[in-house]
Amino acid sequence: MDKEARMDWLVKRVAQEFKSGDVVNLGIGIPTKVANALPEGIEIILQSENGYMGVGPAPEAGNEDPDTVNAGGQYATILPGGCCFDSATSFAIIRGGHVDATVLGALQVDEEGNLASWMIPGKMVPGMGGAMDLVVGARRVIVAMEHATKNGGLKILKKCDLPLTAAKQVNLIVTEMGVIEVTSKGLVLKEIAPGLTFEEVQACTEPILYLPE
Amino acid sequence: MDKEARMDWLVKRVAQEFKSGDVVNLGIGIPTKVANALPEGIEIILQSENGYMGVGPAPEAGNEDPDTVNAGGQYATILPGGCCFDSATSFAIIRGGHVDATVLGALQVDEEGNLASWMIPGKMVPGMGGAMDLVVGARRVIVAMEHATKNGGLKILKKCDLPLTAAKQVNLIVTEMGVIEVTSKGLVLKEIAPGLTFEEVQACTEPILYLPE
Amino acid sequence: MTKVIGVEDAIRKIENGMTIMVGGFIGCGAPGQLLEEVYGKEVKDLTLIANDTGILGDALSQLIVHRCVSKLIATHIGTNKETGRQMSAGELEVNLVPQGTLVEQIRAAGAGLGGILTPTGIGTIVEEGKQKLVINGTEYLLELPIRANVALLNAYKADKAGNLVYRRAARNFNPVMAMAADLVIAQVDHIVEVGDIDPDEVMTPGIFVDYLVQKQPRGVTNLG
Amino acid sequence: MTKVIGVEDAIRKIENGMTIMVGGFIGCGAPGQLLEEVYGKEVKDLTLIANDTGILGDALSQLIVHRCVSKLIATHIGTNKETGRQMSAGELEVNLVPQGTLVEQIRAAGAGLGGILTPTGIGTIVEEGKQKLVINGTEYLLELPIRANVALLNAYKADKAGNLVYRRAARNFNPVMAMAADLVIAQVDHIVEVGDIDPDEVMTPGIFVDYLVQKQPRGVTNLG
Repeated sequence: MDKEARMDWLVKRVAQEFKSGDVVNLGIGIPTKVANALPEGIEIILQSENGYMGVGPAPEAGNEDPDTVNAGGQYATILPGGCCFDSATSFAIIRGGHVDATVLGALQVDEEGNLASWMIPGKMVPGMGGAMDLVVGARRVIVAMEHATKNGGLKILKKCDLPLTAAKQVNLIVTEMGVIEVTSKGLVLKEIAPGLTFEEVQACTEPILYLPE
Repeated sequence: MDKEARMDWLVKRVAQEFKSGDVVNLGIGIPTKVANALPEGIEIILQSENGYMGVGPAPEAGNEDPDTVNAGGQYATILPGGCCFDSATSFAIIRGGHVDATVLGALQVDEEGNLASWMIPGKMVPGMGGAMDLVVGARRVIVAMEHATKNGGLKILKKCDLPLTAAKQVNLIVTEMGVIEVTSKGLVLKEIAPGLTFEEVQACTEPILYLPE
Repeated sequence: MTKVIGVEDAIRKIENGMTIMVGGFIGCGAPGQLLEEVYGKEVKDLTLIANDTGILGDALSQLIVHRCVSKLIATHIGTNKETGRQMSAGELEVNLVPQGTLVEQIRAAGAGLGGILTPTGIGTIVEEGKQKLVINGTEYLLELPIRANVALLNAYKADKAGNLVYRRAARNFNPVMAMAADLVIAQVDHIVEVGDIDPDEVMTPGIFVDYLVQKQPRGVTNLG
Repeated sequence: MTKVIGVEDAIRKIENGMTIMVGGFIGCGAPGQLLEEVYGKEVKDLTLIANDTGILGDALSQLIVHRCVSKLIATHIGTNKETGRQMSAGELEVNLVPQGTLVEQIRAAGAGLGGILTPTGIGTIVEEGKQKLVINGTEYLLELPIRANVALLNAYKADKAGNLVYRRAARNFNPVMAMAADLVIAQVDHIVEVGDIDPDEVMTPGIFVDYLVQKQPRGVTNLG
């Protein structure tokens, strides 16, 4: 598989993690693409933390509504059965455990499930936005990201060295190389992307990967 | 004045404490009557802690709406410009200092402004309802009550001996005998009801009453 | 997929010993028909969380009369004398809570907060046994979250996805309780199709609501 | 009595050195016309509380560009590079706060709470300098109320008594901020007579709102 096919595999693989009726928050970037890759028959409810439930596809050109944007500030739509609320309610939903899963990107993840995704000191400090609440509050935290940096630097580490978004909250890491579950015993490589070997995935991963029992 | 005229004086006197636009919560009983005794030209906004702003007069017979009741559970109306909200918002309004004045009855009030209004141990324990929040949250707490009990027992005391509703929150006490302000120096008898003397009011009041400076 | 079920199927999910929250304020906005089924089924040993225990004779009051409740958390019980009688006789454990505190405790549970600091109750018996914190020179009580196994609610309108709309003063505790229970059941006057309620009109997002029960029209009644 | 006034009269109430809250989320639901008047008037030394500082070019971003702000409390500044530049250069004090924490801090101020306990930020630099409490075995941060001198809001509809209705995702921080400032000014698309908004439709009670400014229709613009 080429790079594009691998990224496509990643997105489809994340989309298999849901059952119908799940309330899901998708982060910006790779996670956003998951909405279009759901298996036949699976319907999930997407939350947008800026204030509504039932995120639909981007509007057609000419139908943009300036009051209906997603958490990335892009024009969006609200599906039938969706509803709007204020930020206090939105984060009550998030922090209160009413979101079944959040899918977000990461700068680093480590074998304890620690996540760094919001700043690189002295270089990039955009702020955490809603990420810290999402990662603490969602019942399941799925990191969807490229396995390594563009320069080949490791992102799945023994210990994150960037400032954390949250401690010990990540449940699953899905990359273009495979699917890794964070367990109390360490990282378990549940699934390897087509065409790759265990050794190839391990070579791009700092902590020891375990095979499922 | 007979008893009825004195109670009428009490209600009218409380009604003089407001300016137009004030947000006021009126308790059950004597305080409720204040709404009908406002001076010409004064318009206040009444809050009902069960969930709306803009309490109007009781509905005419046949026009009762089971969804529109006041905090005493009686049929009520909502004036134009009124609005409904949930209990969390209602008590955010109350506790957050957005109510200019609350008028409520009392079992006992003392010279420190302590208030007992919600229970007589072993005898009457209805619960505090919203009273504790109202008394703590309203900018001004006005007690409107008969000066003494039906048996002539004192209600304005040096120290309340019934369980408190709140400590040191009462600002003004209006009875059929007069108007008493709670100050850091003690109780100041600001006004005496028509036909009474200072000594007559003092005789029905345990702590020393001061005259305004 | 619809969330509409029959009242018997809904109430069958309540087991003896559970903690239930009930919306309403002295009957207004209380889920009378759901409550009739609860005491009709003689569910026992419930912990009841509600603003009050109704007016003697109405549906909520009958939970007390039929001795379904062994523990009560409420703000006011003066409109149902039987509650006071059972409390005085030591038959019912009653915890009276200021109304603004109760609603914030329920909200805290629904919102994932570990607690809230309120000035209400300072200097009264409400503060007994509670942690006090001083913030900028003012004393506050730390009040902890309260949640339930089941919430029984009343709404005016719902779509089949569970989005709820309340009417007038019947809103009260209903929206907050919708967020703070494992299972949420609402009786509804008008159930409409998904898409028939404008997103801005919804007061309780459908994701909070598990089951809807169609409220049956009745003759004049005082049963909440 | 109407609360409608002109934009200049409204913004004249903001003085140098004040703390202001601004509703909106990356421009959506932000009070663009009020903000234009703020930076047009060159108000200085403001403490700004907002979800973000807009997208470089929009009205909120210009408060930063025009150096009206000396201190910022926000959740995300990535969409306005000038904010990051001023922060790195030591020209702007920035306090970054998790979004769910910020909105609860503002709500706490409006609701008279002394603070709230949140699990968000535990184990991160957000916890630095804050009190931690353990409730039932879980660690929480004590987060304190945040209020402002002035709140600048955007609403879709209002009656002359100040009751506000928001539209779609433009609601966001606006209703919470309405409760937590000494002076509340809202720009509104449609101002109607008292009685023209149903009591159940109101999202922010009029008692919170001091002044309404009629939003002027414009050509296509990206200014919030």
